Amino acid sequence: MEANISSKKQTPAKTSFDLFQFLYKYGTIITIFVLIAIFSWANPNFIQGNNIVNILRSISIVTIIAIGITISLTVDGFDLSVGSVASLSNAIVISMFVWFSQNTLVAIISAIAAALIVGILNSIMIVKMRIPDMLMTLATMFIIQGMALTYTKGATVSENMVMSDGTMAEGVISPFFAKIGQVPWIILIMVVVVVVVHIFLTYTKHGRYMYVIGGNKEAARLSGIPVNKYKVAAYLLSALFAAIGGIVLASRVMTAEINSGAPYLMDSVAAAFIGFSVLGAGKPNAFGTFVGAVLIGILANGLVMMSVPYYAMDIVKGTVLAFALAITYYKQK
Amino acid sequence: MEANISSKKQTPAKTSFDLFQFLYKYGTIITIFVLIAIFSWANPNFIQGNNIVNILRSISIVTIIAIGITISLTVDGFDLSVGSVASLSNAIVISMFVWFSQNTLVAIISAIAAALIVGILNSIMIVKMRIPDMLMTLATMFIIQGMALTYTKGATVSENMVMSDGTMAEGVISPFFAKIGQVPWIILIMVVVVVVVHIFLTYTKHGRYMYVIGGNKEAARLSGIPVNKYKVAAYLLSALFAAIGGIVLASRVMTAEINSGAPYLMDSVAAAFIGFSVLGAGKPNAFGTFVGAVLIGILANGLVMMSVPYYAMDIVKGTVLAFALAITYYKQK
Amino acid sequence: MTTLEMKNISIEFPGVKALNEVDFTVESGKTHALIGANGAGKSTLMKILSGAYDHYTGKISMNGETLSITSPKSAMDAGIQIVYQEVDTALIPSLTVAENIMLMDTVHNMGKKQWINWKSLNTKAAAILADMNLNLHPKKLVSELTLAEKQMVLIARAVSKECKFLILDEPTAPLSHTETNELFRIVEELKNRSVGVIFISHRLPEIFEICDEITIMRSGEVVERQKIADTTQTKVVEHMLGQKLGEQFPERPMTIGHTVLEVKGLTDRDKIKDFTMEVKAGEIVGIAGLVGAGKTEFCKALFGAEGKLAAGKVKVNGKVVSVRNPHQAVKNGLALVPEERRKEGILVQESVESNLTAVNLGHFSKRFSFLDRKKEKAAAREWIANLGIKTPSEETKVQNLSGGNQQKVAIGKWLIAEADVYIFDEPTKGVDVGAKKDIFNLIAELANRGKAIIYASSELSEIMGITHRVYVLYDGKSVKELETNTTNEEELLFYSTGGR
Amino acid sequence: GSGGGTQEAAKSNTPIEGVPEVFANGDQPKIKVIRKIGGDDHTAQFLAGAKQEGEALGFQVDVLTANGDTAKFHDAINQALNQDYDGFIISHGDDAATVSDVQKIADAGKSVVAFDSHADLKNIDGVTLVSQDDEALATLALDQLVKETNGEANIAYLWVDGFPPMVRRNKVYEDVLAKNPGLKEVERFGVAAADTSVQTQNAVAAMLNKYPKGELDAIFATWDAFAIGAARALKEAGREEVKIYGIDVSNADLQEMQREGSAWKYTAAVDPKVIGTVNMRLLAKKLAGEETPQTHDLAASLISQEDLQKSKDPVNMVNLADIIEGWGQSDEFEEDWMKTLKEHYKK
Ligand SMILES: Nc1ncnc2c1ncn2[C@@H]1O[C@H](COP(=O)(O)OP(=O)(O)OP(=O)(O)O)[C@@H](O)[C@H]1O
Ligand SMILES: Nc1ncnc2c1ncn2[C@@H]1O[C@H](COP(=O)(O)OP(=O)(O)OP(=O)(O)O)[C@@H](O)[C@H]1O
Ligand SMILES: [Mg+2]
Ligand SMILES: [Mg+2]
Repeated sequence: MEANISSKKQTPAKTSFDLFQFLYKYGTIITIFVLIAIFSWANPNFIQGNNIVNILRSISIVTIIAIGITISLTVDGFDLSVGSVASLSNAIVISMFVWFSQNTLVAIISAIAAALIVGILNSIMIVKMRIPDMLMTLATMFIIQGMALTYTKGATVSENMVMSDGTMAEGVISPFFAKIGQVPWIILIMVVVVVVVHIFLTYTKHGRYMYVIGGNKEAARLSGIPVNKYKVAAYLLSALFAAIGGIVLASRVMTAEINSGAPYLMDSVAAAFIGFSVLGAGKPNAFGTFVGAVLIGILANGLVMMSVPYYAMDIVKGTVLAFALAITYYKQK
Repeated sequence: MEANISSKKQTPAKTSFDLFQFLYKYGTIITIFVLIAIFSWANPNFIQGNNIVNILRSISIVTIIAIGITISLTVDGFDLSVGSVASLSNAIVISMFVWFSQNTLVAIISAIAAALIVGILNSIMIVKMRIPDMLMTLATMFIIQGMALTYTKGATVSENMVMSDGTMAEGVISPFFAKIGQVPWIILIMVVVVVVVHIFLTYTKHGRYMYVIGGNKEAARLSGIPVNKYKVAAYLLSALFAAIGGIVLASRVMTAEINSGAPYLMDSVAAAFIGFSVLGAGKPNAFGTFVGAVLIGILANGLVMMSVPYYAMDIVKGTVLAFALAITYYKQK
Repeated sequence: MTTLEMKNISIEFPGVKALNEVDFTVESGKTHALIGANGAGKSTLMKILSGAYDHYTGKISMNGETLSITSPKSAMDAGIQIVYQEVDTALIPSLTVAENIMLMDTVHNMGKKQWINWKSLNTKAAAILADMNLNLHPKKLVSELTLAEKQMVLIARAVSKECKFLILDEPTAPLSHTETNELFRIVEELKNRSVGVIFISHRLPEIFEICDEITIMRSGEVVERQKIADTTQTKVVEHMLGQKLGEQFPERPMTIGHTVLEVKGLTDRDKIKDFTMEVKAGEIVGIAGLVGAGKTEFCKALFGAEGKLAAGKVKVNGKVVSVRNPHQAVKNGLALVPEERRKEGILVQESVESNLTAVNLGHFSKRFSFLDRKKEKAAAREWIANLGIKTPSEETKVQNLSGGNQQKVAIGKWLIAEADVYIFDEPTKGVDVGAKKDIFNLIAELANRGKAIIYASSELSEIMGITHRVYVLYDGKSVKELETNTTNEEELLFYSTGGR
Repeated sequence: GSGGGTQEAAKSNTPIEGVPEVFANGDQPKIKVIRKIGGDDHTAQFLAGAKQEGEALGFQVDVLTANGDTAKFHDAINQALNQDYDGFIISHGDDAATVSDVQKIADAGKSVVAFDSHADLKNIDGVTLVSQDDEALATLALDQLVKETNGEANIAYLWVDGFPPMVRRNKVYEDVLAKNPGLKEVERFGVAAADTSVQTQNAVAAMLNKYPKGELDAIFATWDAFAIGAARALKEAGREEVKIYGIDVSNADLQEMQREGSAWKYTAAVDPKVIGTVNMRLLAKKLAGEETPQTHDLAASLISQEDLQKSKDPVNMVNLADIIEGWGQSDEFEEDWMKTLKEHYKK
């Protein structure tokens, strides 16, 4: 805690220190370039425009959800419920089309509204009841998962599905909505989300306040910053981006499967954490999160391309993650 | 005892404060009794000996793994890789019997050895490289998951399985090993693990050192405790208990399904965290973890008995978890 | 008699040469004062002696025998114990008082024994507490203790071990009079057991009360070593600062204006009962009281911190305002410089610049809340100069500044924010006399600019020196209102201790 | 499967006699097998079957499972489309987006065989949609249940909604219930998770307590993960008088069924390895430019405990063929030229 005491390992050796500083800042980005080089060498298709589009498309949803996690991290929170919120909003948006024949606007607004309710639930319990973030959002994760399941009765929602009364669902998904999940829109949405949140966190006072709260909640409170409001805002934003992720997912797969958002949790967490060190930020940040997602996306794509047996993919993914982490944190040794 | 020079804390508003203190200490246990009362009232079969055995059996593996997490929490660590370590040791122990016709001792030792290697990997990276626990064990989780998959080639290992060369696996699982996963042994193992770890953490100097490290790492270092050694030990123990969990699971199901240990992660984390407040400990502790597991187990069993639709089970489970958390943390308000 | 000698000690941190060829000698059975301005290097020197750093140069010896002190353990083996200035760095909040006291015993005296004997551990701890005449329950969790109590636990821990030399780094800063006297009693006793005590403090009177010898440091060097008997407080201060102090307190501002702040019947959930006061523009109003009287509680309640306000009316400039949380308080023109600055006043991980502008970011933003980074930087530079904050640049992280400079940052952010009412809670705690003077000047200047000031302190001399009026607080109640001109320290003390 | 063998030795200049032109000069087509669900035994055997058959035919086969992650599944398809694969086997693409993905593949002139996927796929030209005959599977098991209980029984139903095969099986179940008023469903449970069997085991254990001896006669399990969990629970509770009628089979299942006293009486199944094999053969025919049907249903068999227990040796997925006629040895779509090819590529 006290820098004065714990910094006893600082040695005056200047040059080597700088190398680590360099690796700390650029480790992730270097890893990305090394991976690109290796994969392209193994298979020139890798750096083709088409495949780059594939990679960007594949990380889009992860990135959007990870951006939500990043925002919760800035106020020193941690939102584990994003995966289930994405599932829920996926279910709601599709069901609005299919079950209730609503238009795109209503469908999207309903999904986002539901997510915001979750965000309010999370933030009230965390802020008012002082329940630790991880625990509370773990509980919320269970609850939302169950709610999404109950809402869809455990079934996959899709056009022309058989309803429980034996009739067929009559609604159709609007062609306009279907565009969202397609190139170039899906990539554009991701880019817009990253850029907007980056600007928000770096260049507005609200973003600065969030970092201040994350750095020292007590001091922030006594400086007159409405800490609770910003914490609530952070959880709402985190739920919002999870919902956007779920909506984009819905548009991409055009169905709502149970727990469809769950697999995004791990990758998103990894992306957000890898992002800490990117360019030496030392704190959660939108650009870093994007870079983290790119690293994960390149890895997944390249491994599939190199026909790594599917069951070995996790090993490589995990090892590279560990490697990036090692470079990142080695500087503190 | 003595003259009252530091009595400044004494405030007259005693009664309300004590109620919260009481709820904090006994909230979880009260919740358990309330649940038991409700379930028994709804269905008297619930408190029959048979069903209590069922509940204890069903929480046994969760508890053992959660005990491992508890130990990692005592040194202020967090081991996310326990689920995958359990999968791995499950796969190894069964394959030792089935593929290599080894005896029980060799099978168990191999599984534990593999888990300890994981523990060493975790702890070296965390202690030497200073990679944050959650991140490192997240990476390890991916890696071990992949390794377990690769080891079994993505298939379920069971007696008489068809090997890749088309022959049949000839090994059999020893009847002695099969006992481990059966009542009363499976329950006894859990009880022994809880008691031993409780005694270890509470009554040995090593346990206390771990708490000292978890409470204030810098102070522990300055008072001459070999912090790194104990951190390594904690991760080894955490891996060890995950391995025991995997072995008990193996004996209970007599096969090795892929990722069989993964689902235990969430419940174990929940159990360990719920355990923090039990009896006002305010820190991770073995007995509290057991109580947490009991809470989760009673909930799952009671809901099935009350024929709650399976998809609503998560809602109830999550809500009660949130409720227990709310009582627990309300005192800090 | 044992002599502990440090010779030619130097140490560097990135960018700072904290100690330069320092020689330091103490003898057992004596109390040796180590003093110096903030950042002079006292704590650093003592950290070296207690084994917290291993990258220093120089020699440490005991009775001429060279000691190799590179770890806390090697220091303890040599019989050197330390109680750190920042108590939280040495305590285990999640464990009990008894365990914290007996920590060294559990770590070093267990030998081959593996089992904790709870009964004997608790009894031993209780015995030590009894010996020190402290009323702390051994089984209480340290996380529930007050700062003073935590401090006592640490001292109890240090004396629980056989030690030849005990370092006390500003031990009295958080202690009350009674507790301080208790501590002095213990120090005396240790002295009689021929322990050498090294005593760091910014309170000169107490040094002259209990110390035998004194070493004075300035900017990483030792400038003087004397017998206490051979010197005076004024001379010591001169050595510390390298110049004469002059009048410590500034002129009191003379123009008192309209009533800015009115507090009626303020009551909080724990301690403060029915507090009524008012402060006029340009007036400095003191809140006096012993440690634990509730000064901090009052300041926080008035500022809406911790949401503990139960009843009462607060008017600012004649308008009733709601101060249920600090955000509202700030909006209504209140500013609080809290007592525990590391925990509550500053953002240690952020730059000086972010700290200074944190309160008033709105002032540094353009449309749509976008930050005006240029304006921010300019303001930060300006205020660093105005306040005389010693920092390499406005981008330095605040955690790398010395205590006094951190306090200046904590005050500075409110100066930028332009509040109407400034509440200072022990702003000079742990601050050297030079920096203290700067802080007094700042406060006086604020008053001159027509601000209303509340100054809470248990240092009666400061109250006497800077305020116009004083409210004396005893056990959460305002027991007396006094004009500073017509009172004296004795009278203040009389009411502070519950006299009627 | 015996995967992994490379066919470099096969490169020869002399054309292979008696095989379709595309294969004649020893070119090795590249096949991608992409399956959405994963992690279960069915997946492992399906993939092994496809890979083994493909490699026997001299193809280069890459397999991938998305482990239930739909978006990852589509990523994989799109990525594979970028690479130079000649044919695709798509498994469990039951969402609408699969239809457009497959359309894209078809438009690119590549061959596709789909298994247990979205029904609209059969409308795409050149695509064959293979399915397990879920109606037959459910009917086989349920008919047996009705026969043995004379249509009078309290049953527990282990089923999970949301997967097309499950929906089809459920339909049969509802019909059977309607036709047999004596059958009473007293309890249902089902959760599709990573630890389905253990969760089912715990749930059935709780259930048994609610229904003491005599109040529960049989369990109909629509998936072997349910059945094996239930079987273990019944064994633990000593309640093996309750009979299990299941669907699907694996090695572990066979072992459980064969155990003396096991509650699992019958299971209806299609050999998952054969599914992979047949899919690959259909794809090979497409590559060869031969006629293929738009849809194909794989025949189901009923495995009974009685037959298994007759065998002295432990029964597994391979030697099950000795007990169930035609098990694992389908010769559907196995053309003569395929045998020639296999002969050629055999070392
Ligand atoms: N870990 C560190 N890294 C960088 N600089 C440091 C570190 N520790 C101390 N310093 C610097 O060394 C100098 C001496 O600090 P030290 O804490 O010893 O002062 P001090 O005399 O104890 O002051 P105070 O009275 O404020 O406690 C200061 O300039 C401080 O900023
Ligand atoms: N966080 C807290 N929880 C419980 N009690 C507290 C807390 N903070 C302060 N107290 C108690 O409230 C009372 C008033 O303390 P306060 O800190 O206001 O005294 P003070 O006059 O400011 O003394 P000091 O000189 O130490 O600042 C004390 O009895 C103290 O122990
Ligand atoms: Mg100091
Ligand atoms: Mg105070």
